[in-house]
Amino acid sequence: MREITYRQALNEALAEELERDPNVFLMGEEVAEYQGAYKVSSGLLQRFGPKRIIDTPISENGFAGLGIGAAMVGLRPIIEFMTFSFSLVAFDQVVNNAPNMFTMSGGQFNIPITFRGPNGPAHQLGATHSHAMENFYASVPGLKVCTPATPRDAKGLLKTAVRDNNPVLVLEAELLYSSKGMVEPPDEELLIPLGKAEVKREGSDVSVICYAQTVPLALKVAEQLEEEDISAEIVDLRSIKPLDEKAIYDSVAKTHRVVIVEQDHPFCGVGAEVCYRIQKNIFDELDAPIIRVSQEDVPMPYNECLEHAVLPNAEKLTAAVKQVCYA
Amino acid sequence: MREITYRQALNEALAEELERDPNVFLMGEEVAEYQGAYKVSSGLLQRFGPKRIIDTPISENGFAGLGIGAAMVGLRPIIEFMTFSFSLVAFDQVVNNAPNMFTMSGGQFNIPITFRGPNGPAHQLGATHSHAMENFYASVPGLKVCTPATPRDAKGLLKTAVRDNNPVLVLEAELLYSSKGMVEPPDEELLIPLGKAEVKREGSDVSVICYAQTVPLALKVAEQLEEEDISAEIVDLRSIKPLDEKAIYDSVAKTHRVVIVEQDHPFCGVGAEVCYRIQKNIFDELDAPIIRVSQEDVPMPYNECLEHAVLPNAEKLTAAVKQVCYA
Amino acid sequence: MQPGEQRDEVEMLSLMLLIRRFEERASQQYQAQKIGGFCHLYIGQEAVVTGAVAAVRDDDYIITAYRDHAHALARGTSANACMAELFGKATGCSRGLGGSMHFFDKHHHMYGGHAIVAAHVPLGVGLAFAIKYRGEDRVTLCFFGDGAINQGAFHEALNLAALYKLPIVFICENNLFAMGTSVKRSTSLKQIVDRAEGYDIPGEIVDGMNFREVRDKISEVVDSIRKEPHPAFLEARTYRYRGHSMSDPASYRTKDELEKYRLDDPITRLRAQLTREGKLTNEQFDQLDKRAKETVMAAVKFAEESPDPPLEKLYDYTYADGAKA
Amino acid sequence: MQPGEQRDEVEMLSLMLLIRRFEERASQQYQAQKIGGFCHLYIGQEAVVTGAVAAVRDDDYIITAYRDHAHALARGTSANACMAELFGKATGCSRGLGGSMHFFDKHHHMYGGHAIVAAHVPLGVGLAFAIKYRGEDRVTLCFFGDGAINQGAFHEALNLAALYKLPIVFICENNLFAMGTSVKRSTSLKQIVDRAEGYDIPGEIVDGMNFREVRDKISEVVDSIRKEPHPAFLEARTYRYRGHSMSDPASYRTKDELEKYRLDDPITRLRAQLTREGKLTNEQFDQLDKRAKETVMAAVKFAEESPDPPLEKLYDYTYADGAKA
Ligand SMILES: Cc1ncc(C[n+]2csc(CCOP(=O)(O)OP(=O)(O)O)c2C)c(N)n1
Ligand SMILES: Cc1ncc(C[n+]2csc(CCOP(=O)(O)OP(=O)(O)O)c2C)c(N)n1
Ligand SMILES: [Mg+2]
Ligand SMILES: [Mg+2]
Repeated sequence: MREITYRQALNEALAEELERDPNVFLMGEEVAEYQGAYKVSSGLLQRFGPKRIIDTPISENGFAGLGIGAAMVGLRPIIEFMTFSFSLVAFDQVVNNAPNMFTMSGGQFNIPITFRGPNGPAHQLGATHSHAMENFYASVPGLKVCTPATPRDAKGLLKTAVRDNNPVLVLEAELLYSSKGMVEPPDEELLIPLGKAEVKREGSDVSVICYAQTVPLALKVAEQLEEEDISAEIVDLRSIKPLDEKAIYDSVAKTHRVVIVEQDHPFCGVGAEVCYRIQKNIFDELDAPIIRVSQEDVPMPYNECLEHAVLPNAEKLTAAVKQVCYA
Repeated sequence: MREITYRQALNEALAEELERDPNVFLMGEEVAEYQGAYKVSSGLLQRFGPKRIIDTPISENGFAGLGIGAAMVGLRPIIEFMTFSFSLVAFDQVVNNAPNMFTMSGGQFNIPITFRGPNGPAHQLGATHSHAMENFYASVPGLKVCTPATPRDAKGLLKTAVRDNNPVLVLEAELLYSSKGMVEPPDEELLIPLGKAEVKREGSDVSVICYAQTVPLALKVAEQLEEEDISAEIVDLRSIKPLDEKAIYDSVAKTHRVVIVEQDHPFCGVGAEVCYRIQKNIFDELDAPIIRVSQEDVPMPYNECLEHAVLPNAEKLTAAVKQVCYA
Repeated sequence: MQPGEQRDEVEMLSLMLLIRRFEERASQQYQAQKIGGFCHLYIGQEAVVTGAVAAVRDDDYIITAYRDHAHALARGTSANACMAELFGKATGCSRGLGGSMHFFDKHHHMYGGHAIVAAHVPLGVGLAFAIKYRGEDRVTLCFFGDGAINQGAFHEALNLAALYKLPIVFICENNLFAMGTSVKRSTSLKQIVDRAEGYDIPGEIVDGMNFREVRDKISEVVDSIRKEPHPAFLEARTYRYRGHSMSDPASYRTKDELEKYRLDDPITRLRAQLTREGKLTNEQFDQLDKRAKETVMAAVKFAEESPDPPLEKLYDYTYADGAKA
Repeated sequence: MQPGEQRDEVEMLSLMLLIRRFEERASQQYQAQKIGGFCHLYIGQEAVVTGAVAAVRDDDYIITAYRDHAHALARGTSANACMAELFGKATGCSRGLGGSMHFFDKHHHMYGGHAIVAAHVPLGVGLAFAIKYRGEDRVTLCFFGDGAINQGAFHEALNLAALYKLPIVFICENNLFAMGTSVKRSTSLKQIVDRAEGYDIPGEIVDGMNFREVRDKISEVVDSIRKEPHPAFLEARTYRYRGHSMSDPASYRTKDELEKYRLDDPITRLRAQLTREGKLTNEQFDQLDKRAKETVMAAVKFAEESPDPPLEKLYDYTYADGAKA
């Protein structure tokens, strides 16, 4: 194991999959000559050449569709959205072509494509650039969605996504690109299965269910709560779809109290689905209502204080935990 | 009161609002000369002329944006999507421009626009044409979403939507276009507020929360259940956003058991949000877990039997009600 | 077909007849409610896809919009599989899951059948991308209607194809209408083909009612592409005799207009050419037509007797590895 | 401005100076972390918007992309309100809620500041639609970058504008790059203006470093539009001296290229023209520049001292009537 950044981890995953399989290529805006808007694809053009690392015009719908078409005949495209807010202009391709093809063709055409890029509010980018798209995409049958929070998960999930025979979205956390963590050395193959959550911290009083940018937030809050004698278990979903229900229920059966902390818009957000499943399947384990901490239900303001107030944050999460613990 | 169809009710609403306010215009594919793909705009071109009833090319993103621009300077566009599945190609305009403008401009530009058209699975149209978009759009801060189930609601909600100073989506139910119901005569102004649910049938054993196409389904099932001595209260949400929480809680406080029947994809669907709010706010009123009946989480197949199996249907709803009633 | 070889014209006529008879029968079965959903007929336009297919190899790629029955039949999908698909049966070319608008046939390199206007044009570009990526000498034929050219997807796709110099022929089947909207009410140009210039893509107009003209023009274009990959654009001027879909009375156009085009019928035309040249007798034609009708009747029977897709497999078509999300 | 009247050129020079000094200062304040998010500078391109604004009336509509500071300033939004917006303050032109990419000023008919590439082009067409709907003689100026022309939204918008004959000037600010991608790598055409032909929209190229040429060309186009509404397309060839945004070192282009354009600086050029014509002395120029710098310094002070938007109003900007969904 060695310590690398989330960005490096993604870069390694890309390089390893490009190396392994000549059908894999990376396409997107500024991925090649510019080395990636966020430098995730740094060095790849130099290493794999312009045939496989491909710059595009600003035509997300076009190149998302191009990728899906190429996948119909067995290529394995990795399509980068500079941020997932820009996937809104490609929404039809991602939602109506990629996931429906396998069904519509009666199983003849599967679409082994990966859509990836930073997702969710970054810092003061305003309403148009701050969407967290996980609830949208997880809602669509036929898509898979994962949301790594650590360098190790980023590498392992991205590699698995590229090898999956279905369309997978890897929603990266821009604010975590420079964060560091321990990851297996490059000669040890690291694949993390889709649909497996991970308990990032054990605890006994409350289950805090989180993913992506809210994982470090939850871990920080858990430490503070420890001082107040509240023991929080931190369950990182890692994949939104498939959802690891067992890991969730195991934790809830232990703590009987749940807070879900998510980065998306609240209405019909990921936490709503998780909550529904918990209450439906292990209603009797719950000692208190489930509470969610998410974005406030307003378009993201630019002003920094207001942005902070809209985002899930430590104050809100702490208050929520205390509320479910009646502390 | 007289009996008219849902289609006629919408047509009357359009005509009355066009008549009332010269800033209102209707734009979309085939709305004018063809009289509407589903004849909702029948006769309007003849009555209001081509300046106000406007045919477009197949450019949903373009004309949705055109409408938003026109709304910035005070026009009140009604934009028809031939079906809401086609709003996927206009998603960026509806999600990133319409609802964000008021915030981003610091309150200078509100967008008084109505997007309307049939939504949700119709009959054997297959995976690309069967999307129910309510959970997507309700998730977006700044949008309002309503889903009329009866001719009266269709007329009253559409008229209110056109007068609202914000972007409102009126998600019509294609399968109900020819259904009939009692509606106030044209000389009586009919406005139904957004955010008000309606109990369509009183009951005491279980609250069945529904909207749009699932309302007639729920009413039918309620009648059958009556014979088995289960008294179901049918709560028609009418608006998804704003959501009438009070009406929901009032019903649940009475019945203590809830089934939500919805037409959208299940993952992060409308029912998940409703469930979250119920358990959070009136947890102690619940005598059983909430159960949802929605589409199955698969792309819609063309085959009729399979389509029936994917949709919410009477068998599934009956079973769900019995399950929450432990009957 | 091998390179250089020409498809037999009598066979191609026979194919047009099969398409025509298939759709007439489909229309009837739709009215009898054996077929659900939307159903868009290609009757009148047969020379376009037949001419196109006659100009390419069996392993070239084709992709089209929702008016797709003919494209599958032309590619070699059996009438049985096509009719069964309309009936929603497990034996259909999309196993009964796609329906009229979503015909697929992997074996015959028919990549659909796509129901969102113009959304398949980027897919076509992707097929062409894969050809070039692998250094193959195939081409992609991407068909779409006149209504598709005002979608953003069309625009982005053409620019990408031109930029990357991909082996694709964009074939606009200009039947003058998108539902009830005539081209002049939808498109700010005198002729559609001019739009190709905006991407520096060579474009030409071809008489879509004339099998030979379509075939020859596409052969020429495809030859050039195989030598050095690049995109090309063809506007095929054609006409649909029926309404947009089964529910459209087509009252937006005159009987005269329709009659004018009927006189130019692609089947009648190729038949006349072949007869004039002594390659076909009336008896032979009648024989071909009889065979087409029989094939289609047999297809109806096949479709009727075929089973529905198994209900217990409902969840098996969502993810390729059968994983349930 | 009244019809026929010409804006004073010295004032326009002064405006360009204000824009330049404003952005230099913004750059510095960004580095000092007083400004958050993305920040895209217009330095080098000033003649485009200044020339454009000099050619239209105050009540004409303008709309642009995210490189928008200059457009607001040119329209008359105060340096105070602009700087305060960058600082995210309640006194900003968007009340601190929009930020650098989302400047709005209703009073000055500045309809934003839009951060999704090309997504505002349909909005511009909507503004023009409203003009025609109401029978007014205004025009809409819709600015966008060279990168925007490969988005579907651009394409659909141009076709709609042409079809409905709307009073709009599409102004492509071609600064040769979209982030690190040069036009020749993004666009399948030798010159951008040729794309206008694909919509039957008249197009012209104008030297975007030359205030007078921009003004005169747009005046001409706008005159013609006011007489009989129609769309027009202008490709303004220009250059941004800075990187795409504050975080871009712009290593994709050479120093030589930058220096070549700097020699053609729009401010230097107009200054030289006016000096040559005896309309401006060096002292007067220095005075103007000094005033611009002072205005900007005062704006920084104003922004610093302004309050944040009130936290308790967080929910008041979601729905126009204050309704909480
Ligand atoms: C994005 C989108 N918008 C609208 C529709 C509805 N629709 C289906 S076909 C059609 C007309 C298409 O006309 P054209 O492209 O000329 O093809 P043709 O039907 O003439 O073969 C329309 C509007 C759709 N399927 N997709
Ligand atoms: C749909 C979309 N895709 C990508 C981006 C990211 N992005 C912002 S600006 C930009 C380059 C635009 O270049 P151009 O249009 O030439 O304008 P310029 O920056 O040169 O003024 C890109 C790719 C975006 N904002 N929106
Ligand atoms: Mg057509
Ligand atoms: Mg540029």
